[in-house]
Formats: sequence, structure tokens, C-alpha cells
Amino acid sequence: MSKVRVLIRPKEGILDAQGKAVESALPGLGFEGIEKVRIGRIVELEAESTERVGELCEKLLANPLIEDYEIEIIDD
Amino acid sequence: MSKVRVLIRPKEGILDAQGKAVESALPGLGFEGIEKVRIGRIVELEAESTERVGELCEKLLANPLIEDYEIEIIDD
Amino acid sequence: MVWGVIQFPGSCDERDALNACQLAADGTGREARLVWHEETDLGGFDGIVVPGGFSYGDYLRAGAIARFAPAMKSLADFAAQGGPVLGICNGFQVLCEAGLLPGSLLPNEGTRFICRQGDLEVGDCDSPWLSGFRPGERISIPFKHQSGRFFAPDDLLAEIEEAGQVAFRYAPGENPNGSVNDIAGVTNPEGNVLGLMPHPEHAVDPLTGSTDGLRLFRGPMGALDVAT
Amino acid sequence: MSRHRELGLTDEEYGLICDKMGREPNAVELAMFSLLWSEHCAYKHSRKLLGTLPTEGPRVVMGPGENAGAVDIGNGHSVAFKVESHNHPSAVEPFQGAATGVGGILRDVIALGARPIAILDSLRFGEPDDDRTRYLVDGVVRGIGHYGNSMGIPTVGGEIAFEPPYELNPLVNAMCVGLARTDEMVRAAASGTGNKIVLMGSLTGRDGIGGASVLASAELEEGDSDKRPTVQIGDPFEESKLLECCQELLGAGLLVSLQDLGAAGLTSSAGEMASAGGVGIDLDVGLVPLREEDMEPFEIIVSESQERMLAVVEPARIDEVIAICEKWQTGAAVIGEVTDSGLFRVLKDGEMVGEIAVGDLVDGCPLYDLDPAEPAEWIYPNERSLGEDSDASQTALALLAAPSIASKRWAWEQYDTLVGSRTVLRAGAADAAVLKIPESNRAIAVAIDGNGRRVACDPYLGTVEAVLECAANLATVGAEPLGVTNCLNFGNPEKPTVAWQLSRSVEGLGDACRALDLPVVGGNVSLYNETPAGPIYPTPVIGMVGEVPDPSRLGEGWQEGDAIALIGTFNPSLAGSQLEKLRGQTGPGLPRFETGPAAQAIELVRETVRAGVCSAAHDVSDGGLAIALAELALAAGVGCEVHLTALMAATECSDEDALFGEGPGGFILAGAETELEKLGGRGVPVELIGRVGGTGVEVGTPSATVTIGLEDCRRAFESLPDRVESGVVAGSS
Ligand SMILES: Nc1ncnc2c1ncn2[C@@H]1O[C@H](COP(=O)(O)OP(=O)(O)O)[C@@H](O)[C@H]1O
Ligand SMILES: [Mg+2]
Repeated sequence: MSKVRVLIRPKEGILDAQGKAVESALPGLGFEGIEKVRIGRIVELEAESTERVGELCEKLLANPLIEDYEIEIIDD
Repeated sequence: MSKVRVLIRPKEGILDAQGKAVESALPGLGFEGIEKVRIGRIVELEAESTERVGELCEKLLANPLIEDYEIEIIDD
Repeated sequence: MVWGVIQFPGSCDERDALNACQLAADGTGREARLVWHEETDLGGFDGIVVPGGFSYGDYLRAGAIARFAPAMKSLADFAAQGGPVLGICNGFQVLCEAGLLPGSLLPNEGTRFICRQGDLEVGDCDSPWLSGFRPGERISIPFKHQSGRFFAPDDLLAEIEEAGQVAFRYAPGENPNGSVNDIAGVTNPEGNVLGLMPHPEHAVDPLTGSTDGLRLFRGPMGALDVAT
Repeated sequence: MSRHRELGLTDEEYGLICDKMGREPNAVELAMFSLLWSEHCAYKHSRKLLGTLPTEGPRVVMGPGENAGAVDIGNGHSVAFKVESHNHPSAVEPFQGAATGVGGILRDVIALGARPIAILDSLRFGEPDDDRTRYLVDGVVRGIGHYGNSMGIPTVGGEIAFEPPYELNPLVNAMCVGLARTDEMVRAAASGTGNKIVLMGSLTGRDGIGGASVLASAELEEGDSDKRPTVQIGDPFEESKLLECCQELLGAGLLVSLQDLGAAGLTSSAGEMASAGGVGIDLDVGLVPLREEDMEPFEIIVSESQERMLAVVEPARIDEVIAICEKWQTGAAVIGEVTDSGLFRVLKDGEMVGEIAVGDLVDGCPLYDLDPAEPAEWIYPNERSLGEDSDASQTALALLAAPSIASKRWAWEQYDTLVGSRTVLRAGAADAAVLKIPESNRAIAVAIDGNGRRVACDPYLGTVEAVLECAANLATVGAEPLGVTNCLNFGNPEKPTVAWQLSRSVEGLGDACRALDLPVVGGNVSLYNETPAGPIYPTPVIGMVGEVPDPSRLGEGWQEGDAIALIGTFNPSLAGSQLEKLRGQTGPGLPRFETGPAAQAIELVRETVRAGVCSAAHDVSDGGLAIALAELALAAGVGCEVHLTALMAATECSDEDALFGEGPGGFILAGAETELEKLGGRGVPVELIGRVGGTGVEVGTPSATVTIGLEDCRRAFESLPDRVESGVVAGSS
């Protein structure tokens, strides 16, 4: 089994509503000097073969219209 | 500015409803041989100082009752 | 002559949609029934509604899992042959994920679920679903969703606008979710597939709100009557 | 041996267990006893009091003792309903606590064979001035919305109050209303030796192990970090499948009986089913599908993993049951069977790991007498937020903006109020929500009410008022109440003051229900709601379901030119009022009143609304007459001009009493003058007090007048988001 980690992020230029909400709450909670907060998803799984992981991302885990993804094979 | 990445995952033993739903849907979508799907969040940000990032995670980014987090300082 | 409402695990508004289809079909001799997401034969249907709700819990991404349901493959064929398809809320999300409609629906700008009666402006759109409305007409239909922010990259957006695929916009000042160009609903280029975030099936009875939604459900029925 | 003490059992209780068993219990048995003998499951300090409540009536289909109560609404249909608390879990993790609270109460209604058609929520927090409180408010509201919205069940009503005594111990009570064909309803009694026990739904994990005894029956200390691992996670998608699956199984007549899994998991669920059916049950924990591999038998038998149900099925029907569960992608496993042994036997892969007589486990816990004593003085903190020098208009605006009175639009717009196509009146549109029931050709109205501060002032009268207010809310939409559910939220009953509050309150509940001829068909008790800062306000929350023959006759808001009448024997007083609270002057005592006249006014209002002759009806409650009038004006977008001189002459009250005084029994009706005049002469005071019109709210007394523009009213009334949203990040979990 291979351990696979997929990082999925909102595409550059698309408003990340959650990230923005966190960013705008920061000063009120006493955190200064933090910016460019982006929030995405992380999907971790174990796969018998990593062959179709790209397809899995394209079809299911990410929506290429709005999201970028990055696949990390952690160990084979 | 330092680039910081925080990986937030459901705590061990805590129900990961999303991961479970995705895992059980996979065979029906034609993806076999995939297991232990866990779904979490990834938060990326830029900070003037990384000193208080731990506190930020505890207080705002993660819910320590039900989530573990892992901080990666990508570049200083 | 039958209308089908697809039911996925986690669908919520499928009975409401069924009820709206039945009300719209009243007196036409048509019927409506639920279609289990594993059914693949849509041959006998005159129109299909993909209802609202939280199919598969909205986990991963709204509509991401449901679009792989066996019924969705048949639905793509049904749509390609010109069959009228309506996606409401989660159904809209599913149709976008399935590539039957352009664009995508992101989490609301305010990050919260929001449920409110609101006004829509009807677009100038060539679609059987809009045959009961005048372009520019203002109608009252409730919306309720967590991920209703319509988005399309600039080039696609321009295409949708130019081709007259915008079926509904939120009335000025009423955009609840940050949708680009106030878009609340779009059609495919052919016009037979319509998706919208607001809930016309919850606007079919004066007792529970407005009745503007009923005209939407009657639209393709009228067109079919003309055709047959 | 002090393990039993850590698990919340007293030495005496432990001794009693050993006596009953004739030996010391092993770990599995001790875990089971500690949970079923906890306050939460055994009602040790409340059962005797609950026994005094009226529970019978011609419309009662199911009463206390079942998973929920149910009343007949005609044409072969019944409405099942119950309110339940999830206070302590919500204090620890507001989003999941509230979400699983909704999930839990839904399952109680589902277990009766009903389909849930509405949720109501009754919430109480500290003043929304600190980050923690705002975090709680935000998380709880999102949690309730998340579960109900995802399930496709509308949240149609509720209440939110903010008072300092709830700061560290918020109250999260959720009520579910379900609809069933009466002949398809099931009871939670196991029967038929050899019948199989089927566990359906989610996998079993280590969720909420010990939750019932640790979380629900011990006082909260500051810094609850050690209780964290017991947080339960809700999965509404799983519950949605479970609901549809149960409906299909019941519709096909495949289940002998059905029971939800709530507090104490399999132990309470199977134990209570066996007790109710007078049978024994064998369960093999080795057959329970697990989420984590290495769980011990005691963990499996008490796990509180959510979204699970237990069914009794005849052996011949098992295959059909499993097939339907597979269709719905709902887990199902045969984990045991009904026996005639009268024993609850726990096995692990065929080997016995625990054996307890069902009667000892479920009904053996000793019941305690309370030791009530009225406190000598007021025990709650008072905080002043309004000076005494404000003029009447400023006072009115301060009241409209008070978080407890201000519009809760911020919350109910986060709830799906429409799904199901039954909602005639949604939250915020009236005092009670109205749902149409085409199945029985009528509508029902539902409401939930409580007022902890007034109950603190006088536990007996305050509770009577809460019942009257709930009935009054139903009357304003033309509904006649059919049954009552309640949730008794109190502090530590072992303390004399709390014992006094609890016993007086239950007396008031019983008397009020008898006066209105209303059966209590179910409820829930949540005790030990206290922190080092003291107990919460004693808070009985009352839920009611009523019947509306024709919902198309409801008024649509008052209109320019309508006359305004005050109906009922209304003796306004500042005692226990919102104004006294703002001034930091709350103290013991409420004015006495008669329930008879209040009940008569309720009936007159109900009949008038049913006749369709009034454009608006509203009961006078928080903030008094001036606020009730402002609320009506805001709802319709039309002002009013009102004079209270006659009321003051009749009741000898002061200007402020008349404008802002509270008390039961008063209603405002609007409509054609000739129609309102006809209401006189029926034994209920009817006084024309003014007229609808203009763009302001004007309420006059001889020496003080409230004069405020509608826009100012609206700004004050819609100010809640500013108070509760700042510094809170929505959607981070
Ligand atoms: N305050 C109350 N008034 C009337 N009945 C009550 C009250 N509290 C509990 N009950 C009844 O006691 C029984 C057990 O309640 P509970 O433990 O909450 O049930 P469950 O385990 O099904 O959630 C139920 O039938 C409930 O209706
Ligand atoms: Mg129960």
C-alpha cells in the first residue's frame, strides 16, 4: 500500500471565503502581521496502486475549475 | 515574512464523517483498493513572525478538542 | 408521461420537488415519481428534476460524489437528446460537477448557510423552463444554501453571458452569496438543462409562500404539449 | 475499591449493586451500572416529582415512558414530539454538542416510527459580551443548522435568551416534532424469545465513553480539558440514510420494535427495551461493527457513537431487513437476541463477559427525596446596563435592542425553515410556527418557551407563566394545545435551594397543565447545571403542539386603520421584567395571578383568530406592551398610536408598569373596530387602546410617551448580529 496525500487549494484569484473570514478575525484576537490566509483541503489515503491517483483527483477530489491540487506520495 | 502551512486532521479515534463517506463511495465510482481515507484542512499563510503560530492554531485554526494540527514553516 | 425526481442518499427536497411536479402536472394527465439514483433507464421520462439537499452529506464538495451515480450517466444521455432537466440547489451543484452545466458553486461569501425569501430577475434565455416568464420579470422564490456562490472563470463567464445562458439573477441588492454577476441560475447552451440555487419547488403554494415557482415547473410541460 | 466513585456511584449505591448481584460487579457490569444508575438515565432526583404530572387525555397516543410523547391529530395520524437537552456537551464543544443534540432528539422521534417534520431550539447563553460566549452562540447555532439542514428537516422556531447565570453553562434544548400513521407507530419494547437484535447505522467507536456519567451528571469545573476525548461527532448524512431506512423498514412491517441509541449507548437502549418488554437480552459485542479495532467490551457496550438504532426483528425477516439497510447504505448487524431469562447478558465472541438482571439495571436505582429549602435571599448576580434616567422612548429602544428581545433573524436565517413544504408560518413570522398537515387535512402549531429569570423570581408562578405563555403563543395562531413536553434544566438537586426551585417548578408545571386540561406526554430532565459561579436560573422549557383547523384564516399583519385592542386580565408589573433586568434590579417575587382568567383570554384569542376576523394577534411578554406593539409594527411595516390610560385606571399601575411591565394573560389584537367590539361581554376584558397607522410607534400614558420612528425601532431590533458576530469565525470546523 502507498500512502498518498493530496493537497487541494482554491485556485489563485478565487475568493477564499473561509480564509478571508479567518484573516479578518485575526486582529480582533490579537494576532497582527499575518496575511494571505488560504484554506484548502487535505485528503490522505492508502492505495494499492498510485497509478490512478491523478485521475481520482481530477474526477473526484478536486474540481479543476476552482481548485488546484498537488499529489504527494509519502511512501510506497 | 515566513510562509507557514498548517495541516489539520481529525484526531485519531474521532469520527471522520467526510473521509468515511468518500471511502465508502469510491468502489461505486470505479476506484478499488483505496482505504484509510482521512480528510482535513490545510491552512496556508504568511506571517511576520512564526512565534505565535502555535497559539493561532490552538485558538482559531484548529479545534484541539477534535483535531490535531501540524505546523510546517516553509520558508523564513 | 412521467416526471422523474432523482433521489440520492442525503437528498432533502426530493418530496418537495415531486409535489411541485405533481401540482404542475395537475390536469395534464401526467404523473411524477422518485427515481432512485441507481436506476439507469430514464427512457420513459418526459423530464427529470435533480433536487436539493445534501447528497452524500455535501462531503468533499457539494455534488462531487452524487455526480457519479448510475442515474447520472443516463441523465447525461437524456439531456443530450434534448430532454428537459432541472437542477435545484444541490441538483444545480451536481449538474455543474457532472459538466452538464457551466461553472461551479462555491461556499457562500459569508460562510454561513442562509435561508431567505428573495426576488429574482428572469433572464432573456431560450429555455423551455422559462416559457412561463417574461424576460426581466421579477419573481419571488426562496433560497437556502451553504454553497451557492456561482463562479466561472472570465472567459467562460463571458461565453455564458453572451450566449444568453443566464436564466436568473438575484434582484439588485439581494445577492446572498457573492455570486458573480448576481447569477442565480444558468442553462446549458441548448437551453434544455437549467440549474438554479433558489428553490422554485418551495414557491408552489400560497399558504407556504409564493406561487411563482409553479410556472417554472409548468414551462416544459407547455412546450411538450405544443410539440406533441 | 473506589472505581465506582470515579464513575459517579456512591458507596451506598455500590453496596446495593453488590447486594442485588450477590457479588461485586466486573468492569463491564460496573460500567453498565454506573451509566444506567446515573442521574441522566435513572432520574434519581426527579422521578418522584415527575410522577405528580398529569399525563392523560383523550388525544394522548403515547405518554411519558416512551422515546417521545404522541397525540392524535385525526384521520389516522399522530404527532410525536419531545424536547431534550444537550447542555454540557455544548458547553465543551458548541458545534458538535448542538449538532448531536439535534441528532439525538430526532432519533427519539424516529424510534416511534414517525418522520420528523420540524425542529425547534431553545437556547440560553451568558450576555454576548465576551469572546467565549460569542463563540458558543455561533457554534451552537451553526451546529443546529448543520444537522437539521443536512437532514432536510426544517427548524421552524425556538428562542434564544442571554442571562449572566448561563455564561459558563449554556442551555441547548432541542425539540423535534414528527408525523406518523398511528397504526404504524412502534413501542420500544422487546418481545418474542428468539427474535434477533439488529444494530443499524454508524460504526461503533470510542465516542462519548462515560459521557452520561461524566458529562451529564457532574458539575462543570473551569477548564474542562480532561473531558475532551469524550466529544461526540455528528454525521447528519448517516442519520438521513438511517431515517429513510427505518421508514422503509417500518412501512414494510419488518420490525417488532425499534429504539434509538442515545446516552449510555447499547446498555441503555437494549436494557430499556428488555425492561419494557419484560424479557432478557443477549448481546455479543464481538458482533458489533467497530470503527476502531481494539475496543474493549465495556467500551463497546457503553459507547455513545451517534447515528445508531436498535431493532428487534423476527429471524425469518432478517434477510429482508439487511437488504433494505444495504439499499440505504446503512450498516446493519445482528448482534444478539431476545431471551426469556430476564437477564442482560453481554458476550464477547460467545464468551460471557457480563450478566445483570434487567430489573436491577434499569429499575433498581434508588430514587432520592429532595431536601428543599427556600433561600433567604436573591442568589443571582445582577448587572446594570441601563440607567434609571432614560426617557420612555430611550427605554423602549434599549429593550428592543436587548439581545434577549432583539430579532433572532441572525439565527433563524441560518436554518432551513422551508424544507418539507409544510411551513405556513416560519420562525420569526409569528409567536408559534404553523405547519400544514395535508395527511389529516389540518395544520398544527408548535412553540417552545421558557423564562429562567422569572422562574428564579418565583419557581412556582414563573413555571405557570411559562406554560401559559406557550399556550398563549399557540392561541395567537389559532391553535388549541394537544399536549406538552418539557425539559427541566436545573442546578444541583442535592442543594436545598435548587431542590426547592425544582420541586416548586414541577408543582407549577402540574397545576398549570391541569388548569389548561393539558397532558404532559414527555420530556427530559437536565440537572447539575452549575459551575463554581453558582447554579443556572431554574429553567423549565415548555414545548407544545396544537391544532389549527384552517391555516388559511390566519391574519397577515395589521393594516393602516385597524383598531387595536388589549385582551385579557393583564396586570403589568416590573417585577421580574426585562426592564428590571437591564437596570440590574432583579430580585425574588412575582405578583400573584389567577390562571382561570388567563385561560379564558387564551380561549377567546384562539377563537377570534380561528374565525379569521383579526389581522394580527400577539401576546404581551418580554418588554411589556410597548415592545409588543413595536414588534407588531415592525412585522407589518406600519406604525401605531396607542393610549394606555384606561389600562392604568383599571389596574392602578404606574406609567412604566403600563408601558414595560410584564405578566401573564395579556394579548394585543388588531382588526376592524366593529369586529373587536363584538369580543366584549364574554367574561374577558376587551379594551380598545388605539389605532394602526403612521411611520412611528407611539404609546402614551398620562405622563410618559414612547415615540419612536419605525426605522429606529428596526435598527434596535435588528442589532443582534453586531452583538454576537464580532470576532467569531464561522465555518472553521
Ligand atoms: N420532565 C419530564 N416530563 C415528563 N416526562 C419526562 C420528563 N423527563 C423525562 N421524561 C420521560 O422519561 C422517559 C425517559 O427520558 P429520556 O431518558 O430522556 O429518554 P431517552 O433515553 O429515550 O432519550 C421519557 O419517556 C421521557 O418522556
Ligand atoms: Mg430514546
